Amino acid sequence: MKKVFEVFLGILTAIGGFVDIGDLVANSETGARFRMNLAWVVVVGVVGIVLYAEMSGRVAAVSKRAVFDLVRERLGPGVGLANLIASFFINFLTMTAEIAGVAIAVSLVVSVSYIYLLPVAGFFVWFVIWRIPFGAMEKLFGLLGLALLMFVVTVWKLGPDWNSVLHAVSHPHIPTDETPFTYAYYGIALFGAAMTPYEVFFFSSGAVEEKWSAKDLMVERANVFIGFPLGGLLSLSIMLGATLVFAPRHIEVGQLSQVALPTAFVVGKLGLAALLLGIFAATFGAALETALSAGYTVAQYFGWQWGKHVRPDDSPRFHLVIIMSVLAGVLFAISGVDPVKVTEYSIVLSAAALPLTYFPILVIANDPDYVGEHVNGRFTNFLGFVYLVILVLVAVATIPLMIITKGGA
Amino acid sequence: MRLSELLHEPVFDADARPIGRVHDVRLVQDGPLQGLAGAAFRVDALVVGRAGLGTRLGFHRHDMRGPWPLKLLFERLARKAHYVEWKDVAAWDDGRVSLRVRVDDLARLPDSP
Amino acid sequence: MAEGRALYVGLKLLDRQLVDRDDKACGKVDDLELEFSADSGNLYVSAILAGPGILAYRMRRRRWGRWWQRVNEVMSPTDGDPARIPMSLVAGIDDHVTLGTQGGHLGSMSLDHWVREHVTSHIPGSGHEAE
Amino acid sequence: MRRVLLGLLACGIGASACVPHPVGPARTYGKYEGKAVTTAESALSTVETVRLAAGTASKDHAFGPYLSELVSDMEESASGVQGTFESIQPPDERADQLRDDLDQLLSDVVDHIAAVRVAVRRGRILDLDQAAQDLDEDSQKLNDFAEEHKR
Repeated sequence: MKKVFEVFLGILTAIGGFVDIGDLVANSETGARFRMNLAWVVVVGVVGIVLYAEMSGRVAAVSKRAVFDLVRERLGPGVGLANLIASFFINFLTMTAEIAGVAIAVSLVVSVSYIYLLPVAGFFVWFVIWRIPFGAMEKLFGLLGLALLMFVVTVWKLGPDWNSVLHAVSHPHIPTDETPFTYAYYGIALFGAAMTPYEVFFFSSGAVEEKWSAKDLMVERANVFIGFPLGGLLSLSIMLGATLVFAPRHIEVGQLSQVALPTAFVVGKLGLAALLLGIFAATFGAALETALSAGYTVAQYFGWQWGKHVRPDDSPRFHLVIIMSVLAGVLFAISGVDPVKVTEYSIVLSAAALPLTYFPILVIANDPDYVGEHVNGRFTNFLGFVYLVILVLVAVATIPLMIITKGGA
Repeated sequence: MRLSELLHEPVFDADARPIGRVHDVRLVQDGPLQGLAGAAFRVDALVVGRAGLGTRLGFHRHDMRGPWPLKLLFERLARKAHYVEWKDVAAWDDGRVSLRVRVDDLARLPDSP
Repeated sequence: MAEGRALYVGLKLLDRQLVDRDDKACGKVDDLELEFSADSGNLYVSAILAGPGILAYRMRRRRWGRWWQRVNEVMSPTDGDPARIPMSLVAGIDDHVTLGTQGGHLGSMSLDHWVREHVTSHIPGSGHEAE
Repeated sequence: MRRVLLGLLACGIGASACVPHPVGPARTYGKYEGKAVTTAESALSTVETVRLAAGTASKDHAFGPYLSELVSDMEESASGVQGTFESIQPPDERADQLRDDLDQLLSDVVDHIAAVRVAVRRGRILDLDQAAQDLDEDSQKLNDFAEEHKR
């Protein structure tokens, strides 16, 4: 019975934890601009993150090794270091966006400019990592994140014609006032939002630290196979809400405050309050995960002691990296960058950097030296290779598309 | 001296023909007793050529089966590697490794260490 | 002499995690020291080298590497090369390298001490676990 | 090491891209007109957002702090859009005329959104209706402008 409860709780937190600022922004923007014509990308992205998270969770549980430990060992120190710098920088952008998301969510309730709330948000993110029992926090924020289901309520209240929605999703086309380049660029943004690499750094490091073993694979798979697709449905409901409310009014989404407007419009005050709580919880949870990931990646590359359960005195360098990252992220956000733009670039660059960490995981998931009998099956390997090809194509296309579209303008 | 100084060194055969760089080193633990871990590790052979990434990723081993397109690619790279036993090394100095045998007499990379 | 265990060093030893007697992570196998034996003429691994200077040196940043090593030697409480871990201190080699000693004095840990002494220990609560 | 440098370079490009930058110059009337249409569409988006917000407020579907932050965000966006447009050099006299027309429209939009913000902050729903009516007109004008100059 305890096991069933654990699996159930895991799935719930996986749903709430799936959506972060990247998904909120990308799905609202694309819904408003492209209607449901990019919905298929979310499906491709969810299958990708399920595949990737399952492999890295399995590798972590069986070999007791986290992603960046393996990256350096398999790719060598040079390529490993280039990989570390790229991954660290992109994770930093994501963390900055999440901290800004926390500050904005609070600013929408207390009506103080989010700029003043940024240092407070950053402080609490650090404080939770430094002092607060983390397991409980993770579950709490995962569950509070379920308030984002208000997006589903919004869509249900809007009552679209489901047949035409299904038709639009399954017959995508490039809208007449968009170019193939902007279509592809926003497709990559959505893909990167669904397949964020920090989730995998965090997931695999957590599995190593919680001393998962092959026995825990059942729970891990339930979280991934059920939780992530449900999280993907939540993402699609954000997109559909934007399609129904924003697109007919020619509204472009450029501010996080706009994301909550469809819910306020159709559901009302209570719905809006719940949604803002959900956005706060989802971004705060993701801010914790990205801040920890900053420490994980560096510490695992250099072989330092790391972990959220280790005393700071026993892992000073790991904690120093986190402190410096959060501080730099807050300063970067205060400097006047547009949080929505930071989010966009973080998800697009995430997509471009995916092969760097995905490739070693795919190789190791085939290596009996690491995972013994738990190597990839034929089907997983087929999908795994197809995704490797997709990820490489995306990585090659990203920077040119970014230049051609001037960042999706 | 350091292992990293041996890695990436260019290798020349008995006729002074270049045959590639050192990509990996095979160690055998059969030296004199050293302490807690047992016998000392002896440098037994060099992997020379373009095997770098292939062996580093483990694709030359038969128990690494998938994904087959990667396996095919990296196996092919690994097959281009030469296997040089340390006893065939004449000298290691001036940033180069010289062999006392000719390239045609060298073995291919064995399947497992 | 019987044929002992054989391994490819790049695959099974370089870049592996170093763990001390108390299960604490203390750096990576950044490089190995090789030494010719006087009697047999064989080339043997005599020590594991670990530390940022060693890594920089291995990655062909030799001047950085030497500079780091010098800083390390100044900061190190013990005499001798702090980055050098003689093979006699190695207790086991599997997917990580276990040392039969405490990692605190290793060259790869000097930055750890510095950060603890000058930064993290000044923040309240550094001695508590988060749970 | 070259890879590391390339990585750093990519990071630099990424970071600089996050900072808002002005639009490039327009050398022909056609180019200028294109930028004017994009500007009108962006302004339309803020106007429509505020109208939707006003509709939400009149149904009592949202609380004050949220509305006031949302409307100030839109006010900032609208004046940002106007500032960017003004910074583009018009290439000829025909473009000067276009610039004056749209600039007037944009000024109205910013003023009317500001009026909505004031009404929301003071909790006056009636004033809000009045200000929102002005925005209905702005919306129509921006729409017409975009349609007329779209090619």
